Amino acid sequence: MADQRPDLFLGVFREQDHTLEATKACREAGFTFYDVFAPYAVHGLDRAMGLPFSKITWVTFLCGAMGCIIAISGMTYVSAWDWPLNIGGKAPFPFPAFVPVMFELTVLIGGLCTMLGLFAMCRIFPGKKARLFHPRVTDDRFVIAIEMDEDFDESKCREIFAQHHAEEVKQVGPDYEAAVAEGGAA
Amino acid sequence: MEIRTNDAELNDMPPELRREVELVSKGRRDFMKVTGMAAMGAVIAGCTANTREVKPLLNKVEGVTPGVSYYYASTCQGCSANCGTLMKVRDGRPIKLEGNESPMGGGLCGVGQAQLWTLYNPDRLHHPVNKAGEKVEWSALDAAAKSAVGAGAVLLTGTINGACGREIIERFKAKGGRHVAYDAVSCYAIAKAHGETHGKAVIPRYRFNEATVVVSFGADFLGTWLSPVEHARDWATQRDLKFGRKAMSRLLVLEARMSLTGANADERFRIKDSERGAVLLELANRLGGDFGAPGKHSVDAAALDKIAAELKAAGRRGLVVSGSRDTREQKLVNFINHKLGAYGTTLDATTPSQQKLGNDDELAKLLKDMEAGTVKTLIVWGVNPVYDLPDGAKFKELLGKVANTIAIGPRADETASECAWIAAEDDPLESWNDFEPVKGFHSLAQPGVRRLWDTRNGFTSLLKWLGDPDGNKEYRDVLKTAWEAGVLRGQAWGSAVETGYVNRIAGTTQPAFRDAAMGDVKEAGNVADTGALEVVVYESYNLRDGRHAVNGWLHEMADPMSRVTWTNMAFMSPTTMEAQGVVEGDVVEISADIEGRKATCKVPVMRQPGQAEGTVAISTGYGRTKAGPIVHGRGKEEDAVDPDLLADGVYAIGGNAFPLLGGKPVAGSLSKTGRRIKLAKISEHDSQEGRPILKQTSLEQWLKDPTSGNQDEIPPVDVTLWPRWEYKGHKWGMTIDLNACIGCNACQVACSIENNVPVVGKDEVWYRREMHWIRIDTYYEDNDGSKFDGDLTKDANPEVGFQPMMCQHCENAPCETVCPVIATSHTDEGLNAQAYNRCIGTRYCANNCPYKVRRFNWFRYEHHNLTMNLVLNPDIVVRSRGVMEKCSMCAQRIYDGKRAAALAGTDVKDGSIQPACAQSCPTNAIIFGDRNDKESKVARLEQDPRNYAVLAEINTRPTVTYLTKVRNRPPKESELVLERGHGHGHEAEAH
Amino acid sequence: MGHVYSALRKPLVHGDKTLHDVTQDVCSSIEGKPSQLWWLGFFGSGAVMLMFVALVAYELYEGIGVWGLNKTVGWGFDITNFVFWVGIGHAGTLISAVLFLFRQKWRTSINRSAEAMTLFAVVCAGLFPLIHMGRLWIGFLWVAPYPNLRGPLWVNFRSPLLWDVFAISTYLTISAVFWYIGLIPDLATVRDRAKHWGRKLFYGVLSQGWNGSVRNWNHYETAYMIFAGLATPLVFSVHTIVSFDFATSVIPGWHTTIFPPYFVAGAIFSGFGMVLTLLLIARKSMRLENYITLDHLENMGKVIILTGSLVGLAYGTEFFIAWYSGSMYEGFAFINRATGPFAWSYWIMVSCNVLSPQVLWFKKLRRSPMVLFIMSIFVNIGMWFERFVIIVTSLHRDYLPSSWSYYHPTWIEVATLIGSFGLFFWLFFIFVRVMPAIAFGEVKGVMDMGKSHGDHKAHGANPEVSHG
Amino acid sequence: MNAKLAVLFFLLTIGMAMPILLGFREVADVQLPNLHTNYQPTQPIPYSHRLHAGVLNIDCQYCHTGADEGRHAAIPSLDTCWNCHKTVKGRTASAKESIALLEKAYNNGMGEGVAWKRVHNNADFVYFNHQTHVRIAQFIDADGNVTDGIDCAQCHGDMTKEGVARQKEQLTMGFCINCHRDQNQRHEAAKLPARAPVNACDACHR
Repeated sequence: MADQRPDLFLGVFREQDHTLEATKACREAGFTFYDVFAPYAVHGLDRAMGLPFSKITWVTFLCGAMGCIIAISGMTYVSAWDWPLNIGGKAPFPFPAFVPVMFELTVLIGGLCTMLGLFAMCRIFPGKKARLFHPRVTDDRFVIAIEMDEDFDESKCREIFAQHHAEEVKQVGPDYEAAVAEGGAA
Repeated sequence: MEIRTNDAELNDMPPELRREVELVSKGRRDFMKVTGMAAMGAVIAGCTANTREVKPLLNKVEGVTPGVSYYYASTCQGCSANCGTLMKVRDGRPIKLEGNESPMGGGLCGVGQAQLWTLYNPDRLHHPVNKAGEKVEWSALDAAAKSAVGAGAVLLTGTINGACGREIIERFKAKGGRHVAYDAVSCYAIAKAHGETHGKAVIPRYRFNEATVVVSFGADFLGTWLSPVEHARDWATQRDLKFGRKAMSRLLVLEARMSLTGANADERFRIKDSERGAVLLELANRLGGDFGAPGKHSVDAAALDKIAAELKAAGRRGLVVSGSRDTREQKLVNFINHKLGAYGTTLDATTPSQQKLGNDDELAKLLKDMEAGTVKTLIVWGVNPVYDLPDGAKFKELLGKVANTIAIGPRADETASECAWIAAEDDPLESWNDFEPVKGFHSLAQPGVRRLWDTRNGFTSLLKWLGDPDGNKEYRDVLKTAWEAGVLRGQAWGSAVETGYVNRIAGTTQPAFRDAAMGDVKEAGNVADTGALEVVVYESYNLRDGRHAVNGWLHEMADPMSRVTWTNMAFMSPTTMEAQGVVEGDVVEISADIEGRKATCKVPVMRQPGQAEGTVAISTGYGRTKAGPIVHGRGKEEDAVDPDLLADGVYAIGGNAFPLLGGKPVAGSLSKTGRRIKLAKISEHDSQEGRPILKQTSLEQWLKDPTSGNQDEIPPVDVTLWPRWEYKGHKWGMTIDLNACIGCNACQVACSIENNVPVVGKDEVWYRREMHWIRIDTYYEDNDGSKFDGDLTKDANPEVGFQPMMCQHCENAPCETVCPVIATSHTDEGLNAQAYNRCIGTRYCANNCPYKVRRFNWFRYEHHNLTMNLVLNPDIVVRSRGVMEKCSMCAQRIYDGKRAAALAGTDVKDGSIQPACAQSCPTNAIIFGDRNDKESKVARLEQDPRNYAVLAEINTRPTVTYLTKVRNRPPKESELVLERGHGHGHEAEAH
Repeated sequence: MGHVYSALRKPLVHGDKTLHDVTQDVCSSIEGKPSQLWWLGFFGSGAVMLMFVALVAYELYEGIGVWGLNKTVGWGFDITNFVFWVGIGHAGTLISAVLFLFRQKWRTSINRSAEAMTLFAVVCAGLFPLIHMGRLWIGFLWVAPYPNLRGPLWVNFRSPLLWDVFAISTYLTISAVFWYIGLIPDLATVRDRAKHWGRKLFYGVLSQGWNGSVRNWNHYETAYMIFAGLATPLVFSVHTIVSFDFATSVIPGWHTTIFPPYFVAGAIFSGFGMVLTLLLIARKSMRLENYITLDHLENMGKVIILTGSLVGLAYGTEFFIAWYSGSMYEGFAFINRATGPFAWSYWIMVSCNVLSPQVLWFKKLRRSPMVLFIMSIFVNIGMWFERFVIIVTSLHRDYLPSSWSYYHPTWIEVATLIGSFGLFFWLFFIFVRVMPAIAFGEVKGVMDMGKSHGDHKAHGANPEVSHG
Repeated sequence: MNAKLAVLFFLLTIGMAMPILLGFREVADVQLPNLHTNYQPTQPIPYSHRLHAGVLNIDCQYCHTGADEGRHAAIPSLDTCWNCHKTVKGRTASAKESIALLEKAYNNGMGEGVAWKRVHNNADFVYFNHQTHVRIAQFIDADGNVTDGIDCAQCHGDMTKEGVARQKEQLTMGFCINCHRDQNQRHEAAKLPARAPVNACDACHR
């Protein structure tokens, strides 16, 4: 697989505004983004990259609904079906009493699944080795990584990067798994 | 060693008691072997979890099935009343005492039921001992006693009234011995007065069921006087307004302290004991006597006129009783009763009470003889004179002058421990005996269990010492022979044992009244004032004369008036307390100079609304020093008494009031010790704050409008989100007639014993953690029936109401809804069931109970004593620590009743199932039944306009309901004659 | 996409900080050797925590009877502490989630520690219902609806206590998740700065290979907003359900429809009080004045006076309704609160919760850290007593006067309460050593706020902006 | 590679959680004595139910007399055994040995007795009455046949096929309550009064 992947062309930036502008410029130039890296959530950067809205909302919605259904069906089974006991003279199916637990289970299952969904969508998990394109990308550096595919134009790219105050511009080989620094000290 | 509990985690605990049934079935006389085997099984089982051993008997006992309870009739020996009892015997051990219906009554008071504790309390003598407390052989003791008994020997006992018992006493006398009987709380004055006025020194039998007007001068006949259970039942028949009855009797009480009888009075006057003679004299004057001018007293003339008029109107259905120890006062009482024509109806001197046969004059003579050194041998049996004589200290001294002293008794009490020998006596529940509480009424006592230890029947001991051949027989055989000769008159012995009594009551003409005897009564009406503080000593409701000081159940049975447990108190009215400068809990020393003798008693102060000003009332029974570890006021043995208190001479359980007992009203003085102790109260608040909890009305109002007192300001609205549950089969319910409840606490003790409710000790009660499933709420009310504002200094003579309160088994139970684990839910038969083993102890249910009837096991309460554990009911689990418990309406009895009906192939009959509280109630105030059975009493009472549910407005829909209390408040002049037609008494009898 | 903020806004971060400075400032507290003060705090609170453990062990061994509860007052310090800690636990999520949804950017410097506080407070809170059970060893199992050998016997979903079980455990879980999700990018930063292999491993595992990818940030930000959206109703629901413990009962003083909003307002009030206490300590001791500015404090002061007044209004409303209902029991319950044997606790509550926040009407006092600190302590005390008043004074005199009683707390109960503070602070001390106490990932995102635009080379201080 | 690791991790998490979830029921109930199916302790005398109840066809209640009369079925007193074994001395060596043990234990009513090991141990907090079940209850089997009294084998298994007594059923609350519910349903179907308590905790827990 690795040999089929194109090389990456990296630009390292110090300011979020420069990164944002450079990203926009790269997109206008029609380059394919491998990814952009930022130490914090820069508003608009994802849209500048042309990323769609995250689908994780669906995970939350469906799992939350599932939680609610589990709650109401489970409680109905337990209270009204399996053993309808006379508790305080109340009916075997006291719906108002079920509302709190329905809500809590909606939130609980929805929330937990959102977390798992996030990990799955981000493809992160405990023990995963972080691949950093700059040692300080989690501190104060921004990195734009452009795939050097057929749409790529190196000179144009260099120009864009330079125009937007890139601190460093470099190319990493197709086997970039080994080329990039792994998580560690700066 | 633990008893098995409902705790799943403790299942590897030894199974000896909950499972002893397979081990036990040798019948009730082979007990020792059984306990031994049980203990062995426990040791084995304790080693290997989940392996339990079952050791069957070698030979099956015919007619006894393991795990099945059998009832045996016997006689209670808890006090002098000698009520009939039924012993519930399970696998060879009695586990419950109940009242035996007989012409003498039915029901059993708390004291009587608690006798099981005394039986199983391992703190009694296990063998005969000498003065040093060392074990001796029976042979050695017998040899010593035999040489001492004979001419000149004195036998000092309490009342012995049985046919066989008296015959043996005669044999003792025949050998030259002398018998002296006395009662610690004496009624000798009544007998002596009758000796003078009627020529027969007897205490008449009082028939309260015949009386429409009762005037009591300090006789607490509903509490402790003579035969309280019988009197209470008789009296209550005249107070019944259920099922169409429209009339009720009047009770007027003139007394110093607030007694249980006073609390139930329709009209109550506060007089000091020193005024009593004067009031009696004036009343006698108004009823045809002419005994001269009385001394000063506080009852105004108009009130006395009314009393006299009421008595006159009642005529032979009137009754005056007095608890006075003054013979002249009693003669005045006799005079009044004679004038009313009451002899023959409300009191009967021809079939007299033999419940108190003590003779104080002979006791005084004995003391003189002992002082003179003429008594060589003294056998003390069944009494504790060192403790209960006013001058007990002197008696202790005099014992030293007697050469041979022998005690017969189950304990090394204050007197026995001063004697050279103690012949360990059986517990009454281990031995045969007979009684004749009323002339002609013979009652048998039989053992419920084989002797637990190496003890002996007291009569057998006596016979042996007399050298009588009967001494080598079983006392049962002696008894049988004597009964066959005198009592049975051809009736089979077996049938007598089965019923427990033989009734030969036969009245004759009443003896004539001798006016001549009234010569000296004027002095009785002119007693000198006792000054600022008159001392009233009375018999306590639980420990009585002190013999029950070993009994934890009774220590924890609250004083009905003050709701205080584990001590006696110096009761004073709030005004007197203010005058004396003391507050509740102050330990004070009450001292008095009685006929040259200095007497003191240290007790904490307690306020008592309604007590006469300038009096202090102290109960007897407390302050025992040799009654075992329980005198420390703890449920647990290992906890020592507070050393500070001991140093001060104040036992945690009060002081001995007997020294303050005088023949005449005693002038006392009070000094503070500077110490204040915490009083362990079951209830802290006296007033119901104007809330409609104990609803009441007056007879006058009720006759006009049967719903009076039971009209809600805001009637409960029946709002519900959901359809009601239907109860198709049985729907158990209970109705409590507040008119009948006298607040005696019998139900509370019955419940505790039936349901294995633990005794928690003084400190825990102080924390308000008593475990009683049923309690009697005592509420004080302003005399006009209005709201009692809680300011006790203003309400000098309040009215009192008692309300038994237990789980109300609400249909819409607030407790059930809030339990997260369904430890409590409603049964198909309308009961609120609590599954202890499911309970996780959040206490939410108890918080949410508007009636506060749920009890939490704060600790693992004491069940480590194997012998004491024999009293536990095997049909009920012992609850673990951390578990909520409460009244189950005696579910075990309900299922037993249903099973019995199913076996008989019939429906459950109304009245065939009785919870322990209802069974024990002397006045039948508690009625249990099936609300779905339209013929049942509870269902019929639902229609009674007096029927109400407590806190109905919060829509809990309790299945326990109450009937409004109706007070027969003082009638207006014109209404003196109530409905007192003929046939009234017969109607009462029919009940 | 602009972050063209008005220059009139005050900066949220003071001082002349670069992005790296922020990282450096926050990480230094967890990278260097701990200060003596930290050790003192750690061991001090640890000792109190051990006392807590010992007392709970003693209570479980002997029985609930070692507390002063009785047949009438079945809940005392235990449930008071529970509600108190749950209340404290509300501010964290509120600051994180609600302020996030309302785009209150000033939250960023305090939300991390507030969330941690939530978590630890809920841990403390959750312990009390557990240890107050008579049979804890089975109780915690039996409240769970699991298939068992008892046939069809499950649990009672009608019981507010069971709702509590679900509410508290959900709240704890979701708060922890929310907190952890927020931590991941910061943990990645710490990981990348780590030199020791152990730290690399520890933070490496926890940060799950986060590398700042914008593709991940895209999901992350959506998920974060979802969590904020879930946590906001959750935080309101939790105290509502806690209030149901009382509101659905029949006891006068408990049976009150005002409880849900009243409890939520009280929870926010007490939570902000506790956040303020902690922040003021942290601000002073960890020199975070540049991150936790006076403006932050003033904002919190405003929230406190708002919620304090809401609580005060609730006190008044309760009395009005008790009178207006015409129920003698209800009326008595409230008169008894103010004049009965426990009146002392009622008046402590009123003076701490209603009277003391009134000083915050004055801007000068609102901006004085000392005044705020003293006030926050009052609020903490007052809110503890509020729960005590609700629980104990309602129970000790309810319907039947015969059962009225006083509640004598034992020293064990008092010490258990103190011990729970030990546990709370002990956890907090561990937290500030182990986790980045300020969400610097978020702080960096708002650093531009209120700063002059244009100078991209360095974020120089703007001379026009006063530093307060 | 990474995806595989992720899957592995999630499986591990779930794998660790499952025993905890399953453990809930075990931890709570494992100590109850009533769960020991196939519990067959060695008895002091290897009494064979198969021989007595099976081959010899002696009625259960000939020995366990209490089952009909009260709460406890009860282990028979030794005179019940001796009644026959006075004369029946056994044919095989093992039988002779066992009867000799009995003789020694009984010793004409003077012996030490036999400490049998209990096989069926209900938890202590459960009240169970044999009489109700054996004498009063009506049993309807799956085919609708009505019998008065419940056959011992319903709970104790077919002892005529066992040697030394052995526990067959887990005597749990679920076992009891499910039977009660089934019976009530069958009674209702057969238009007979349904009397087995179901919604009544106090029938067994009091």
